[in-house]
Amino acid sequence: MNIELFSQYLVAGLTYGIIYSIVAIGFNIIYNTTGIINFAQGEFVMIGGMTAVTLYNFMPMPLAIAAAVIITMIIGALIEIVFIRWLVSPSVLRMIIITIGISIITREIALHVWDEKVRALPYFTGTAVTSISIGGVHISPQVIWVVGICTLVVLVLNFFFSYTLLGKQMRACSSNRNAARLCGISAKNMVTLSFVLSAGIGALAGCIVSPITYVQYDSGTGLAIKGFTVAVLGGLGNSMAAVAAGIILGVLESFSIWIMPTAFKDAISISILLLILFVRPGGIFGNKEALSLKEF
Amino acid sequence: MKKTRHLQILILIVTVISIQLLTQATDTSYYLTQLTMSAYYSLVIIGLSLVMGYAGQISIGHAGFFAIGGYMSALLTTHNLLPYKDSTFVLILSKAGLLVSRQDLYGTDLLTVHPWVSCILAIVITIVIAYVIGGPVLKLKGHYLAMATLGFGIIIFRIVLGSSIFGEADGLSDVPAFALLPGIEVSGKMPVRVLNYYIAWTMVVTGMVLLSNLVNSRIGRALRSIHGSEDAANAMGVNISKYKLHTFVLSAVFAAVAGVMLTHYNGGIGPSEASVMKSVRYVAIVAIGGMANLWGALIMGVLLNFLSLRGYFGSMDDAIFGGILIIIMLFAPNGLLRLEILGRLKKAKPKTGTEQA
Amino acid sequence: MEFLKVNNLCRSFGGLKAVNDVSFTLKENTIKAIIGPNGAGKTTLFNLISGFTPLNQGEVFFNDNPIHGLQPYQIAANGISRTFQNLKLFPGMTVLENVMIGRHTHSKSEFLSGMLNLPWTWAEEKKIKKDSLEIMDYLGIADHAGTDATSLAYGQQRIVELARAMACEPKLLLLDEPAAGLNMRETADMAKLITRIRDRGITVLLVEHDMSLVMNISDEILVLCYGEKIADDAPLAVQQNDEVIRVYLGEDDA
Amino acid sequence: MLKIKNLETSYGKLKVLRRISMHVSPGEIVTIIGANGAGKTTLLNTISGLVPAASGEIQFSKENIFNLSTEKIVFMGCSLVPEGRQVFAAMSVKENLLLGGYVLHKRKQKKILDQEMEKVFELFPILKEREKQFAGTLSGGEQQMLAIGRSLMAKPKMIMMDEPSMGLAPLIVKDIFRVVRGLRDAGNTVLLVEQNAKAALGIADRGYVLETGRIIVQGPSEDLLANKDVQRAYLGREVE
Repeated sequence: MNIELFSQYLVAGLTYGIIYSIVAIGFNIIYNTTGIINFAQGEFVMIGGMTAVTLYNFMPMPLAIAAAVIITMIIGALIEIVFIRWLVSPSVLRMIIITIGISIITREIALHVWDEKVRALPYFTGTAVTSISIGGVHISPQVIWVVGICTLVVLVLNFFFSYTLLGKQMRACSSNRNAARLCGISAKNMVTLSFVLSAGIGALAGCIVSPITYVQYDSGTGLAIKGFTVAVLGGLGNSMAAVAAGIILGVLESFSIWIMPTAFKDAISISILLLILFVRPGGIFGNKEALSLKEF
Repeated sequence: MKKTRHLQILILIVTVISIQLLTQATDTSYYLTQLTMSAYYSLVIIGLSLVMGYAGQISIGHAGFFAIGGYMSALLTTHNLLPYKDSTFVLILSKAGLLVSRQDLYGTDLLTVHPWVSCILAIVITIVIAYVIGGPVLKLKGHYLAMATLGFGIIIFRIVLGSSIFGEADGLSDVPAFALLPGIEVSGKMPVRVLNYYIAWTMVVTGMVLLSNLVNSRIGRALRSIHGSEDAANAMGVNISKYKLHTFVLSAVFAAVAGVMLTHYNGGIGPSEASVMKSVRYVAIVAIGGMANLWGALIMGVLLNFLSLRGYFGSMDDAIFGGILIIIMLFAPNGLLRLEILGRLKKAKPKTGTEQA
Repeated sequence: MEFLKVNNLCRSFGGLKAVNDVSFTLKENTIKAIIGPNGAGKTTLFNLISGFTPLNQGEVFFNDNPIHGLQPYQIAANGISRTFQNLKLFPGMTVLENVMIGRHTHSKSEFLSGMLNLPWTWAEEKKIKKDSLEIMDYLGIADHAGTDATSLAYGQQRIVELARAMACEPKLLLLDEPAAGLNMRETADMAKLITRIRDRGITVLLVEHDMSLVMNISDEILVLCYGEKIADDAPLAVQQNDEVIRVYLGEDDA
Repeated sequence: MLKIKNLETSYGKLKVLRRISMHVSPGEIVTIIGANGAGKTTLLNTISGLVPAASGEIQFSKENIFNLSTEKIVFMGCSLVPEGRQVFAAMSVKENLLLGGYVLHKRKQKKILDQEMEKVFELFPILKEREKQFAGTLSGGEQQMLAIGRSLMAKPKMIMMDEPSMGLAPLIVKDIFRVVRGLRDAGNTVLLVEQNAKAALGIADRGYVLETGRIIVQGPSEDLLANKDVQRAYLGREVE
């Protein structure tokens, strides 16, 4: 085995894995406050990426990314307010179907707005061929951007949930919605906020990853499935574990190319998902006792 | 109860015949092509209605079963076995009369599996896969079940899209006609259009008879009880996991049969038949029809597929299905064609509907 | 031979021992009540016997056959039927259909025969209907046959659930708080009903809060507290048991 | 303080509360007793807005709170300690209390918030000891204290408690009831729902007996304790 090739695969796996983790964290935020799996989570990533690419034509990149994130957050809020907020204790089946519907509509609108073309932001620094050599391994600077920004996002989120009152309110809502309401916390606003947050995180992921993976109107679904796999792998609702699970999945997927044709890369990660669901639905880091208390 | 069931089937048969006569009279028999295709899609939908509405389980992977049926049949009836004609296996098959010789479009000689054999094989394979997948999948609930079935669908999609044996993005074509009986063949050729319309609808009528019998039987009652409360059903001696699994397999067979027939009718199959969007579309139609409502599913299945196939939705095809899904789930989660709603209208006595899973 | 024999049942949730080393026996054709404060593990004990909660340790024998580790539907097929504390009727089904589900273990039609609507299934369906109506008649709810079960009054729903459980023709009937939510008259009626059921040759094991009901009808009473058995005796003896008074009935300072 | 007139609540077609009328005056402990499923929890949930009411009137300190949102009702000073405690299990004791004081935080009364926290710790010293521990790791009794403490943090005008003795050991139950009595002695108003009728009537000023959604008996605690029907049905005592 060639050490350099090995490292390249490892880095590629790491990059994708971190992106999957970010999508998974988006899933977890909404799941924690509402108990809903938002099947349209991948669409936030797509909208973020696409909007940023379009805005980049009119403004400098940092501004374009910031604007794209804010626009996606607004879209997230709108989706929650229009489709979710006013439903009184909807069944899980109903919520699944509604979010699937939202994902389809979003994709179709994106198709009409942006057509089928594949787009990408330019590399944040350097070009596609620039590379930094670290210990003999050539790494694209974009990878460093991805890793850096994602780490920052995770840290900021962690701080937000642990130390701010708003974050605590959200955690209270996810722990026990009625008890939170009895403390005077508006559960409905927390739900909207969770959509806004996860839309923003998804959009940011879409922006920073687009130079490497490109975005297209339908790139959301694939990412959503991977993100969900990671979320389940780490134990639904557990964002810290999602990071570890994401890296595991990314690396596995990356090395699977050695034994399988690239076309089956997706099939690999989905098989992992199915396997995990069958064998250990609480996730590899999840605890069985806690899962048995959850209603599915 | 039994009488209404017979009446419903009778009305269906009369409608099928009158539509054919009507198209003949108005010289619009080109509609029959889409009506035939819609009929096959409806088979998938009524099967799925059994799973979703009666057993209360969601499946966002039913296009996978349709594709397994269609692709297996297409593969076996188009894969040329001539190069292996001297191998013992092929010799045995050929001795047993399971193979047929024919020529393809370019006049090359082909030795392929007989459509009947391929059809049966396709269904057997579907049953095996449905059992293997259904066993663990149906232990899951809610989001996990939805994601697992979705994952299954995507795996099938990726496999047919990524394997050269299944023609990758082009799919498989040049699938021969399927002679059910001498003189009765499933094919999209013009001269047999009317015949095929009746073949397809005979299958739908048969499917409806079987399923409406089933839902009105002891099993149907048990399925509804599972939907109502798994615990209570279990306590009454209903083996819930077995019933869920059997229902799942049965609906997979309906999907596979539809896949086989439609592939022979169209002369080919492409990966889009296995796509997630197709599965979602089936779910949408079942939801619109009102979940536990076979007739609603059938009517909506034929109507929406027909409109879609005729191109009425244009480039908005998928968007329209997505939109319908949301609107139905937001405002009428029990479907548009619920008999209770009609009954309620008759009584003109407004009641608040209660949420049902 | 023991009718029902429960040996050293244990079950914990997290660190909490919900049922801790509980053993008891039940004689055929008697009524036995399980009482205890909230959270004493009464319902957990029920769920262990009926197979809804897997047990950590212990054995359950029914007519000398081990039934621990079986699935609830298998236990039902063995002749043990149960009701639930928070009514679990099948919504959207009529009272008759609810009761007909109870006949499930006594009928055979399967997928194939159901789809083909074979003639013998007609006779079976007729028989299921007739048997169900008979039980409903016995319990006095035959008039409601065509009503949506969940639209009945609470007390009526309890009886429908009872009828459904009776339709299984159980040898042992487990009743989880049959009088919960019933007013005094309904509770008295329920007590009469339970005695009648016992007189039909069905053994009854019940969990109940309502002391008046328990004291009047049971032959034996098992008292649980924090998952442990603290008494298992005839009603009068239990009432005078010091420990029971201390932890459950309360000091009688009147 | 609280005045209810002809309150009705239903779940779907099932009527859970029927024409309930009752009141609570400032500074008293009022208890509602009744069997499982009689509608006690529904009554408290309806008052606090968790369950929508069908019809009737609810007034809290002279203001109409009928079908107001839970959050608003809490802000008006009507707190509920829910059944089964329902603490935020994955958060520390201190965080639980902090969230309980969200009302004060929102009113920018940071100082009062700190004072209240001190008062709660005074009332339940054990909570001070466990300040940093996750609420989920506390024992049942400690969780109940935390739940009560969390409600007190909002400085409510009236505190409602739903079965605070549920699932607790007899000794702890005594402790809890002592605290409830202490609250009243400190000038608080308490509406207490209990299945442990004897203990509840022991500390309450007045009581209501709820049966299948109706109030069937009401009056001063001593009267209820002496009432033969109540004795037979809820005090587990045979009356000759």
